[in-house]
Amino acid sequence: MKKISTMTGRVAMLGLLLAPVTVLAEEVAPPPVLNSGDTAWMLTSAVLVLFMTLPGLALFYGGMVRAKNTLSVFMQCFAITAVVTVLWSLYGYSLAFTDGGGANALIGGLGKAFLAGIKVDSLNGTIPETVYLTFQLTFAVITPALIVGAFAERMKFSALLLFMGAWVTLVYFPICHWVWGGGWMMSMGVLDYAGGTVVHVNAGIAGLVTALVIGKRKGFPHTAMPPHSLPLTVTGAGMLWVGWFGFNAGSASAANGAAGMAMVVTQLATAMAALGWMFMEWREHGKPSALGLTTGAVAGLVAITPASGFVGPMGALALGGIAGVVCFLGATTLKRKMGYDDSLDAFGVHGVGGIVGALLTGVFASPDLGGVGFSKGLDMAGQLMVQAESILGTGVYCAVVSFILLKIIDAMVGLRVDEESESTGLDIALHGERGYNY
Amino acid sequence: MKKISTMTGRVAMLGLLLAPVTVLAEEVAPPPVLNSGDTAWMLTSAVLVLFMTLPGLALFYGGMVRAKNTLSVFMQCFAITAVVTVLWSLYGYSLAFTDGGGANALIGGLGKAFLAGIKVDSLNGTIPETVYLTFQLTFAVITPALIVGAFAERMKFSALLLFMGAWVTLVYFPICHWVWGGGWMMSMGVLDYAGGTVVHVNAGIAGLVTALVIGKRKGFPHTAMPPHSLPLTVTGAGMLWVGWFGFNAGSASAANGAAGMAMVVTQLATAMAALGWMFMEWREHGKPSALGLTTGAVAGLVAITPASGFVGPMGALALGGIAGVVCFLGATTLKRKMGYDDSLDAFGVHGVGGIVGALLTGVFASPDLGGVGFSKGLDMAGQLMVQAESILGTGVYCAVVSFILLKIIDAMVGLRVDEESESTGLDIALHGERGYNY
Amino acid sequence: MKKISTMTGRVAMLGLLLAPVTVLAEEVAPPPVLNSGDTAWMLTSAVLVLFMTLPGLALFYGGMVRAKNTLSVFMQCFAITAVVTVLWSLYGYSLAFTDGGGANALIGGLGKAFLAGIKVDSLNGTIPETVYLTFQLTFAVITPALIVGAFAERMKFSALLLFMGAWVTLVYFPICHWVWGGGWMMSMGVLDYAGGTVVHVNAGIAGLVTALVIGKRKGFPHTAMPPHSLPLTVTGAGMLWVGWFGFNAGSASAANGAAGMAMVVTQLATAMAALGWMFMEWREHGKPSALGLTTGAVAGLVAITPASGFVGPMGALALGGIAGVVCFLGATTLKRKMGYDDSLDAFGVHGVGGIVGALLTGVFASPDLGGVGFSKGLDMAGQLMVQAESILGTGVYCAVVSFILLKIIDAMVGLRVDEESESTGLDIALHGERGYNY
Amino acid sequence: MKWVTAIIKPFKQEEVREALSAIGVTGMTLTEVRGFGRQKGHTELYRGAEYQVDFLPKIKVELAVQESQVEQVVEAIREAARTGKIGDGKIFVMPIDHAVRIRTGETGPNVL
Amino acid sequence: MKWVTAIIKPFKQEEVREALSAIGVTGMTLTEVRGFGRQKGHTELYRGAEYQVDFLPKIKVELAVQESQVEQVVEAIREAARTGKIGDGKIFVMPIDHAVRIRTGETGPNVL
Amino acid sequence: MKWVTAIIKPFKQEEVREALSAIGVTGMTLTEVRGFGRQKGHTELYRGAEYQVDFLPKIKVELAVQESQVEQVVEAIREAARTGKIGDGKIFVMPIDHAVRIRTGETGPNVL
Ligand SMILES: Nc1ncnc2c1ncn2[C@@H]1O[C@H](COP(=O)(O)OP(=O)(O)O)[C@@H](O)[C@H]1O
Ligand SMILES: Nc1ncnc2c1ncn2[C@@H]1O[C@H](COP(=O)(O)OP(=O)(O)O)[C@@H](O)[C@H]1O
Ligand SMILES: Nc1ncnc2c1ncn2[C@@H]1O[C@H](COP(=O)(O)OP(=O)(O)O)[C@@H](O)[C@H]1O
Repeated sequence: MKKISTMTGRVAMLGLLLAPVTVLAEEVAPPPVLNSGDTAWMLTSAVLVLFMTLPGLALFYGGMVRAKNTLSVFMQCFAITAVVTVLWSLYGYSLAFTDGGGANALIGGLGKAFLAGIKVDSLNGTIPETVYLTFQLTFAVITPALIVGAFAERMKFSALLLFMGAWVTLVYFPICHWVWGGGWMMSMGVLDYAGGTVVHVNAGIAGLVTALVIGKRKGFPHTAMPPHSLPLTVTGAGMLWVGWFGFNAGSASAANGAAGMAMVVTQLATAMAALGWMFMEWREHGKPSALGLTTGAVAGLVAITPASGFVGPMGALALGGIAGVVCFLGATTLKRKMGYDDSLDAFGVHGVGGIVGALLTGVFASPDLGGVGFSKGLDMAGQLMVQAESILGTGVYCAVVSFILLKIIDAMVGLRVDEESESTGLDIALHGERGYNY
Repeated sequence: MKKISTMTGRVAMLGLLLAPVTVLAEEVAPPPVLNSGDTAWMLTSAVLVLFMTLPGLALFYGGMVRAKNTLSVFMQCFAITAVVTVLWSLYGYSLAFTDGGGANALIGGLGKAFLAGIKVDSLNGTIPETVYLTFQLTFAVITPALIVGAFAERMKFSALLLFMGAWVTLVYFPICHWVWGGGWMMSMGVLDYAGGTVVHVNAGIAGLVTALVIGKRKGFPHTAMPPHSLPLTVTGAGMLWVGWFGFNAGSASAANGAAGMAMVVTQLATAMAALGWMFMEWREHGKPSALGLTTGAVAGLVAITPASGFVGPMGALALGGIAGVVCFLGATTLKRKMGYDDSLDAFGVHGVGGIVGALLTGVFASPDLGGVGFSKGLDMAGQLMVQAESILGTGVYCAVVSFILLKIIDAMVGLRVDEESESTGLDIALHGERGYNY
Repeated sequence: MKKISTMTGRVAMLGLLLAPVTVLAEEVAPPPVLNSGDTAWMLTSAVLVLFMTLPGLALFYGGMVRAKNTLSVFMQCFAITAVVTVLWSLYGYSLAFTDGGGANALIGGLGKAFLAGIKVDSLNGTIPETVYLTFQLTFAVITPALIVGAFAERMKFSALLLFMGAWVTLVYFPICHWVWGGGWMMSMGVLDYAGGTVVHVNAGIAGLVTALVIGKRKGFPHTAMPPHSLPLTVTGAGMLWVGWFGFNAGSASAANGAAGMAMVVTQLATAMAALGWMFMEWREHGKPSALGLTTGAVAGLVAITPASGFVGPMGALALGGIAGVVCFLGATTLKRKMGYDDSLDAFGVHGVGGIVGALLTGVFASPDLGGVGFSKGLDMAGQLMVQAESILGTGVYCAVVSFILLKIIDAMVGLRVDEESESTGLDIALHGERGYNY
Repeated sequence: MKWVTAIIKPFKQEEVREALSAIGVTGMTLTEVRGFGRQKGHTELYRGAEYQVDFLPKIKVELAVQESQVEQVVEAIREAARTGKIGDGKIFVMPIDHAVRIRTGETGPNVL
Repeated sequence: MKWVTAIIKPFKQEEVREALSAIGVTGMTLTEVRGFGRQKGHTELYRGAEYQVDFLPKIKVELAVQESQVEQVVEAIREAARTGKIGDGKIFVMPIDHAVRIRTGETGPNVL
Repeated sequence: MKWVTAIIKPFKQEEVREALSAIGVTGMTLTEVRGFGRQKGHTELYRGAEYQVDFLPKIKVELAVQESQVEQVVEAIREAARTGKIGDGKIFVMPIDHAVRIRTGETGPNVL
C-alpha cells in the first residue's frame, strides 16, 4: 500500500529496478489525474477492509469465546471502529500521513488535523485523497480490534475504550508514520507491503503484553473454554479471507498488475498455510479441525501481508506453508510452554505470523525466488537485517508503550472486571444483554 | 445518486457554483461515453446495496425477533426482494425514471415498461443504463424491507405480499420520481443525496402507520420480548454499515471525488452516532449495550444518507452525533410515551433518523460549515424550508396511501395472524419451519 | 467469462454478428492495454465469487445439515478451497487455459504449470492475467464445493480430499478447457456464459453419482433430518445471490454494458425463480417456506448462469420462472421417486437447474425473444442441439470419471465413515469439535 | 416435603411464576422440555417434503413445597396454566425424603 | 401411579416413542440432558490443545404410568433403546402421590 | 436406591463431578435449567428499555445412588457446590422403587 508500494508495483510491472525509477517518477511525473478505475478499486478495497472488522473479525472472535461473553467481543470491535474513526479524523490521519518537519522520522504533523484542507478534488496519486484516507482508516481500525483476541472475556469496557484511544494515538499512528508516512523505517528501506509489522506484529505484541498484564482468565488453563459457536468463527474466517484482498491487493493503491499479483500470492499463501496447519494438527492430534484449518488460513493471510507486493506465486506457496506450520506451533506449543492466556491467539497468530511473514519477505522477494527484488542497495542479508530491525523496533516500542498505558489505565479505572462479573459473563455484567434467548 | 447528485458531485469537485455549471454541462456536453471505472464502481455499489438487504437487514431484523418468528423475517426480506425486482422490471423503473409528460411532476411514464428499449449499450451518464437501473432497483428493494421492522411477529405473509406490491407501486415509485426522476421535489431544489426522504422517512412513516393499524403484539409491552440472537443482529448491522458505502458513495454514480467524500462523511457520521447512542444509554441505564451501539450506527447511516453529497467531514461528525442522541430518544422515550408497538423501531430509527438527517442537510450543507452549498437561489432558511416541505410531502402522502392500502388489504385477507399462530410463532404457523433444530 | 464470452459481450454491444468480428478483432486489434476500470471490476468479481464459497456456500449447506455435522460441511468447503487453489497454481490453470497443441480439443498444455511466466504485467484482454487466473480459480473452487451437498453427513474427510483433488484434475480442468479454454465444445459453438455446464451440470452430475455410490444416510428417508439452523442457510443464500453478480457479470471480463446486462438478467431470473418455487410449494403444501423461497432463488441463479450474456430482461423473467418450477420438481418429486439421498439437493438444484438453464439459453438467446442471437451459423434448433450435446458430453464424461474415482478411493481408504461416527456426527468423530457449546 | 412437577405451555410460564409468587412460593426450577400427548403436533416442510413433528415445546416447572402447601400450589398452577385447550399439561406430586440447602447446610422445612 | 424416567441415546428417541405408542402410552415428556457414566466421552480439540469431554448427549424420557403398566412400559423402553453397547442408559421408577390434568382438573388415573 | 437431585451454579459443575467421582460415583445426568429463588436476577436492556430477568441459569445434577451412599453423596455435592453466596442451590433426595440398566436388563443395585 501507500506511496512506496504503489511505486514498487509499477516498478515490478515495468521490470525495472526500484530506485532509479522512483527518483525519475518524482522528477518528471505530470500532475496526477484521477483514474476512475483505480478509484473504483480503492473504494471497494476500503469497503472490504472495513468488512474484515465489521463483521468479519467480530464473528471470528465472537464465535470463539463462551456464549456469555460473545456480545462483549462484538461490542468491542464496533466500539473500536467508532472511536478510531473519530480520532483518525481529528488528528490520526494527519499524524500518520503528513510531513512532521523536523520530527518527521518519528511522527507527522498536524497540518491535516480535522481533515483540514481535504476537498472533494484532493488527490493522492490517481485516487481522491478522501478514498486514500478512508482506506488507511480501515487499517487503523482493524489493528486495535485484533488485540481484542488477547484479553477477551475479562477486560472492562471502560478500560478498553481508554486503552484503545490511547494506543492508536501513541502506538499505531506513529508506527504507521514510520513505515508508510515517511518515517525512519521507510527511509531504511523496509519492505512491508500491506502491514506485516504496522498491523500484525504491532497488534500481536500489544496483545501479548495485555494478556500478561491483565492475567489469565479464571480457570485457565484447567477448565476447558471451548468456542461457543464455531460456525460463527468459521464464517468470520471466510469474511477475513475475502476481505483481505482489499487489504493486500488494495495496497497497490490502483487497479493494476501489482494488485493482481498481490491477489494471487495472497490466495496461494493462504491456501498453503491452511493446509500446513491442518496437516500439523492431523499429525499431532489425529484429527484435523475446522478451527485449525481456518486459523491456518488466517495465519497465511497475516504472513503474506508484508510480502504481497514483493514475492511471486511459488514464493507465496512456500511462505504460506511455513507460516501455517510455525503459527501452529506458536498458538499451541509456545503458548502452553509460556503459560500466558492469549485467549484467542492474537499473539500466536498475528504476532508470530507477522514476524514470520516480515522475515520471509526478505527472503522470497529475491528475484532468484520469483520476487521483485530487494530495496535499493540491499542484498538478501541486508534486507533481512532491515526487516528484523523493523520487527524489533515495532515490537519494543509497542511493548513498552502498551505496558505503560495499561498500568496507567489499571490505576485509573481498573483493567479487569471483578470475579463475579467474569463468572456471570461480560454480556450481562457490562452490557445488560444476553447473546441468545432461544 | 441520480442525475442531480452526480452533477453536484462534479460541481463540488470543480469548486464552482451549482446552477450555471448544470446548465452549461447540459448545453455543451459531448455525447456521453462509457467510463469503465465508473461502471466498475456502480456494479459494485449495486451489489453492496443488495447485500444490505440480503442478508444484512434480514440478519439485523431476524436476530432481534423471538426465535419462533425469525424465519418469517428472513422470508419477508427475501420475498420483498423478489416481488419488487419483478415489478421494477415490469413498470417500476419506467414510472420512477422516465418522463411522465404532463404528469411529470407527479409520476413518470410507461415508455420503458418491461425495460423496453434498454440495450447492452444504453448509457446513463457514463455507466450502462442496465447498471443504473439495477442500482436504483436495490433502493426500491430495501425501502419496503425496512418497513418489516415495524410489524414484525404478527403480519400474515399473504397480506405482506399484497401490501408490499401495492406500496412500492403507489408510494415508492412516485416519491422516487418526485425526488430523483424529475418530479416536483426535484424542481423545488430538495437536497437528498442518497434517499433520506425517499427511503428512510418514507419507510419510517409507513412503518409507524402499519404498527398503528395492525396493533400491538400480544403481551406488549408487559412481556419482555428480547432479541433471540444478538450476534445475528450485530452481524447484520456490520453488513449494513459496509453495504451503505454502496448506498451513499454509489449515489455519486461515478468513481470520483464525490464518491470519496460521501464515503468519508458516511464513516464519520456513523461512528459519532454509534458513540452518541452508546453514551446516552450508558448515562440513562448505567450500561452501554451492543444493540444500542449498533442501532446508533444504523441511525447515523440513516441520518447521513441525504447529506452525504453535501456536507464536509466535521459537519458529518456533528450531524452523526446529533442523530445518535435524537434517535435514542425516538426509539425509547418517544415510543414508550406514545405506546405504539414498532417492534424493531423502523420508525424510531429510520423515520426519526431520516427526518433529522434531511433537516440537518439543510444546515451542514452550508459552505460556512464545510459543506458544498445550498440549491440554487436558496439560503439556509430557504433550504431548510424546502427540506421540511419534502419531509412533510413524503410523510403525509406516504401515511395516507399506506393507511388506505392497509385497510383494503385487511378487509380482503386480514392483516394479522390469529392469536394461536402468533403464540406458536409465524415460522411454524405460516411457513411450516422452525429456525433451529439443535 | 472467458475469451468467448467477452467477445460475445462486445459483439452484442456492437450489434454485429459473432464470427466476423472475432476474426477481425484478432487481426487488427492493437496490442491490448490494461484498462483500470475493467481490472477494478474483475478484482471485485474474483472477491465476490470466492465469497460465494467462503462463507456463502458453507453457510447455505452448513445450516441445512444436522448440528452434529455442521462443522464438517464448513471444513469441507474451506479444505476444497485450499486444495484446489494449490492445484490450480501447480497445473490447473495451465491445463484449462493454455493451448494443448494436438490434444487441444481435449486438454490444455503445461506451459504455464507453476504459473510460469506470469508476470505482474502479463495481460489477458484488458486485465492482468493474474486477475484473470484468480477469477477463473474461484470457479474451480466453487464447483467441487457444490458437490458437497450431495454426500453431506457421511463422507470421510480423507476420502473427500482425495476425491476432490482427483476430480478437479480429471473432470473440472478438462471440461473447463473444453468450454472456455479452446476445446471441442467451444469449437462447437456452445453458449455457456458463466458456467451452466462447466460448473452446475458438472457439479450436479458428480453429486448424483456420489450420492448413489456412497449410499443413503442412516435413517433416510424415514427419519426427519431437518436443517439445524435455517438462519445460517438463508444468510448463505443471500451471500450466494449477491456474490453471483461476480460470477455472471464478472464473466464479461470487463466493466461494460455486457456486465450490466448480465447483472440485470441475473437479478430478474433469480427473483422469478424464487417466486416460482414459492408458489409451487404454497400450492402443493399449503405453506411457502423460507428454505423453499431461497432454494428457488439459487435455482434461478443456476439457470441464468449459462444464459446471462445472451438473453434479454423479459427472457430472463421467463427462464427464471421455469427454472423455479422445474427445480422444485427436481428436488422434491424426482428425488422422492428415485429414492437417492442427495442430502442437500446438489443434483436437484444445480444439476437440474444447470440443464434447464443450458437448454433455455438455446431458446431465449433468440433475438425474437430479446436475446443477442445464436452462435455463428446456428438457428434455434441447431443451437439447442449444441446445448444438448454439451450437457450430454459434460454429464457422461463427468459421471463416468467420477464413478471410477469414487470406486478407487473407496477401495483405497473407504468413502464412508462407520456407523458409530455417522450417528455421533462427523464434527466430533472426524474433527474433534462441536459446532456449538451454549 | 413434596416435589411438584408441572408440564405447562411455554407462554404460560410468566403467569405461573406470578401465581406461585402470589401464594408465597419463593423458589422453583424450570426446564425446557418437549411434550408428546393428546395435543397433536404440526407438519414441517423440508424441500417440499412434509414430515410430522409430534413433540411440542413445553416448560417443566419443578418445585419442592411443604406438604401443607401442596394443594394450594397445585391449585395455583392449575389456574394460571389453564387455557382450556388440549395440551395444557399435567401436574404430578412426588414424595421427597430429604432436602438440603447447599449454602448453609440446613435441612428440613427451612430449605425452602 | 408411577413416574418412569429413562436416560437413552439420542438417536433412539424415535424408536422409543414408537414402542411406547404401540403399547398404548399416550403421553410423555422429553429433555435433552448430558450423561456421565461408564461410556467414555471423547477428546475435543481447541487450537491444538486436547481436552476431555466426559458428558455425552442423552435424552431423558419421563412418563407417568399406571402401576399396572409399569412393567410393560419398562420392557418396551428397554427393548427399543437397547443397542447392546455401553451407554444405552438406565430406567428408574419412582412413586407418584398424586396427579392432576391442568385442562380439566381431573385427578387420578384419568390424568393419563 | 435414592434419587438425588441437586440444583447448582453452572460454574460449579466440574467441581461437583470431580467430588462425586472421588467418592466412587460412576454415573449422573445433568440438565441445563433456569432457577428462581432468593438470589435476585438481573436487569437487561432492550433498546433503552430495562426489564427484569428473574430466572438464572443453573445446572440440575441427578443421580441414583444406593441408600447407604446418600449421605456421602449429599455431603460431597454440598461441599463442592458451595460458594457461601446466595443462589448456591439445594439438594433433594427422593425414593426410587426400581431401576433397570437398558443394555443388560439388570435391575437392583447392579444398575449403578
Ligand atoms: N403420561 C405422561 N407422563 C409425562 N408427561 C406427560 C404425560 N402425558 C402428557 N404429558 C405431558 O403433558 C403435555 C400435555 O399433554 P396432552 O395430552 O397433550 O394434553 P392435556 O394435558 O391437555 O391432556 C404433553 O405434551 C407432555 O409433555
Ligand atoms: N447413577 C446414575 N444416576 C443417574 N443417571 C445415570 C447414572 N448412571 C448412569 N446414568 C445415565 O445413564 C447414561 C448411561 O450410563 P453408562 O454408565 O454410560 O452406560 P450403561 O447404562 O450402558 O451402563 C449416563 O450417560 C447417564 O446419563
Ligand atoms: N422450592 C424449590 N424447589 C425447587 N427448586 C428450588 C426451590 N427453591 C430454590 N430452588 C432452586 O435453587 C436455586 C437457588 O435458590 P436460591 O433461593 O436462589 O438460593 P439458596 O439456595 O442459596 O437459598 C434456585 O435458582 C432454584 O433453581
